[in-house]
Amino acid sequence: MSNGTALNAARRVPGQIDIWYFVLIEAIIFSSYFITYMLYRVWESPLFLQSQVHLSQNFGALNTVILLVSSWLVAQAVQAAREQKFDAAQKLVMMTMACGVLFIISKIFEWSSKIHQGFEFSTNRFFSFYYFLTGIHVLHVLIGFIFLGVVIYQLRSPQRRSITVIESGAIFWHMVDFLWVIIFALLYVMR
Amino acid sequence: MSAIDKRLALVCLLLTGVTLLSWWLGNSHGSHAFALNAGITCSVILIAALKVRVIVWEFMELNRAPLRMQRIADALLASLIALLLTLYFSGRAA
Amino acid sequence: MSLWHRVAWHCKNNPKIELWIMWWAMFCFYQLFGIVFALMTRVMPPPKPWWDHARIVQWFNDNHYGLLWGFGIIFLVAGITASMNALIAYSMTRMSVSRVFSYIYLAIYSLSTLPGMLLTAILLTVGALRPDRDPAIISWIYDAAFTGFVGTMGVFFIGTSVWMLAVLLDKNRVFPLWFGYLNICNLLTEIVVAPMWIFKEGPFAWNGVIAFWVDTLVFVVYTIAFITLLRRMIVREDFGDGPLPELEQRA
Amino acid sequence: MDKTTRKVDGEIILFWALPFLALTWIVIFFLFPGFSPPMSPTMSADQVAAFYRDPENLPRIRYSMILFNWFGVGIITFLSLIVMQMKRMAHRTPILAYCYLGCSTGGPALFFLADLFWLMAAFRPERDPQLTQLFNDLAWISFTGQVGFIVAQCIFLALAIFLDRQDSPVFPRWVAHFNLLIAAAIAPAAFVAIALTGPLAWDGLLSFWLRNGAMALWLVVMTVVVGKTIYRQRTQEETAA
Repeated sequence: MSNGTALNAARRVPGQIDIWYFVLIEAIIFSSYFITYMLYRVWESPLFLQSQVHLSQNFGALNTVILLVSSWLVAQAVQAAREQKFDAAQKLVMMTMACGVLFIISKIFEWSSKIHQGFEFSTNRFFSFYYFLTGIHVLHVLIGFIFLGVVIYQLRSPQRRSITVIESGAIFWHMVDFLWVIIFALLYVMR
Repeated sequence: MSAIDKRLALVCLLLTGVTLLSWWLGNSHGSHAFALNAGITCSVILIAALKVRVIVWEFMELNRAPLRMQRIADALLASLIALLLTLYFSGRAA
Repeated sequence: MSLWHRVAWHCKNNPKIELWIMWWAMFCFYQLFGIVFALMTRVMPPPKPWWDHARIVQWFNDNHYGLLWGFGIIFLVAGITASMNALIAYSMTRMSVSRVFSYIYLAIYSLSTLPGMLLTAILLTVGALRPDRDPAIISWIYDAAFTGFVGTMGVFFIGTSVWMLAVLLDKNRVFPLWFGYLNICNLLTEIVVAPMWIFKEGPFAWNGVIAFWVDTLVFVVYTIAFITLLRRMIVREDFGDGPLPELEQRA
Repeated sequence: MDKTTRKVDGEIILFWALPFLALTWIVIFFLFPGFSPPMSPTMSADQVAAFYRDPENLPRIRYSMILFNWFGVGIITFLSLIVMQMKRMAHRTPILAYCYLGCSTGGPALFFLADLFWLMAAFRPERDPQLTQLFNDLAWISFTGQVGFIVAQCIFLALAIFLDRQDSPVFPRWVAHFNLLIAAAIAPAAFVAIALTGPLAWDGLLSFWLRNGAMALWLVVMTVVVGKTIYRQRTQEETAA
């Protein structure tokens, strides 16, 4: 890092530059959601704190770990693809997808237990934000499956195997991961 | 296991450890803990920022990307965190 | 050469004149749309969903002439939407994808004008038409107009998805890849807006920070992007000046 | 190709459906009591309700609007015939035909909406007069004010004719000028809601008589033009075959 400018020539953009524009715009949009959440949280602080009691910290932490592991797996997959180990890479992406499925299943469990306890989307402001943020995030997980599907499709045939496309798919998946990290902090843990 | 694989595994371990730390922060004060607590909030948000930065740098491989991209990413993350914390503390002050 | 002469010259000699006319029509339509909806009728940003009857009647009275003249303009120029749909559908015929994409786009967006824009305009015009109408009915018109305007989602959702798919599959790179991804952002806004059917106040209501402001900003960025990119597409288009290929065959 | 069924023959059948459709439109126009003379926008809610409750009017409103519901959208067949002719023109892109096609669904959909509002107003005329008046207003504004697609259609066709640069163009030049003239005559009706009295009101000179007159004239003239063109096309295809 110290001689950064000297190294700049050797630096390269991972994946397509286009996916980075996309990540940038998504990050900005989600930031606006987070800031809105914080604003309402400041205005209605007691309500948010009381409602937060009903969220399960364990579920939140478990979700985070699942996604972190999935991110790790897909990062390994990219590495394997670079080393021409395409079968291993494919398996790793499959495992990533399995983690994603696990995440969604745990989310459905969590939502249904909340609904059973009588907390719905329109119950109060905190739960509106809770269902909104987790819902839009799960939607990104679903879009992530499409990206990972494209990655597997690339890995399957020797004619394709474009490293750039594989890296781009992984970058999207990592974005889903880091968005969840912030959602976890804001919804579950902060006071 | 290559050097890169080791590094990725270490990163994942670090992230999981930090997650467990914030989980402990959220749980450690018992059930009557749901009161305003600037210490917890501050550390949790900073931990999240650290995790985001590590994911972006190590997993998304921004550490090898052109400097301009790194600067934009850092600026965005820093301003989001700064804004969130400012809002939080201005709300407490009011 | 004066502007008028230049325009006349292009009409006579520019082989891309059909595309340019459509592009300029689209460009002017969005300017006009902005002026009418934001400045004349005050529909954007939308007024509050929690107002009582008296306040709603007052809103209609405050904007009486703005609504009537503004939507008169919209009624007059609504047909221009066809030219931009045609231009975008044409852009898809230039891609390495099946024609079905342009046909779907054309069909969906021909439909979208009615619920997405004209129904609101008709309702608000009728609301402003008779200030002495029963306030309860005026309030019904108000709700119908704004929920319909902000809450029309499916046509844009499916239409954007189709365009996205075409851009991502295209090998000719008529549009850059990032625009394909930007389509995902735009179609997500159509999902994010859904809670406005449930909430009457707060960030998810029809004037809320998330359901209206963030979505509108994304839409504006998206619109500016595709207007610019369509212009670039037309500039790059190379028809040459010779006779049309079909005509040579016929001769 | 089979001599007995040419592609253009189907178009000719569609073309000859037009006089029948036009006949139904004339019947609708005279059957609907709200058109002769056009209902005044200044009528109070009670007067509007009384108009719909009148046993003389009610069946005529219902049957005329049911007919309109059936046959109003028939105009799309004719508009599509024009699209086919536009596709024969010497253009570099199909974009003008796409524009026309887009408009040809938009315009009739709005007429259809007006028809539905009229039928809804007549369905339960005994309800609160304010509601009957609301449906009546919605119907008249949708029927009279929604000229955007028709105006755009005329302009697109005119543009297409101007850009059709070949030795024997599909339509003669004057058709383009005629369409622009019709567009200008129809345009003022967009501002129907500005006034409840005077030429712009929905029973006024500009919004009702000029607009509907212009549309009728357009229909007659374009029928002749399109008919001639289709038959000429058939002769050409016969000699080419």
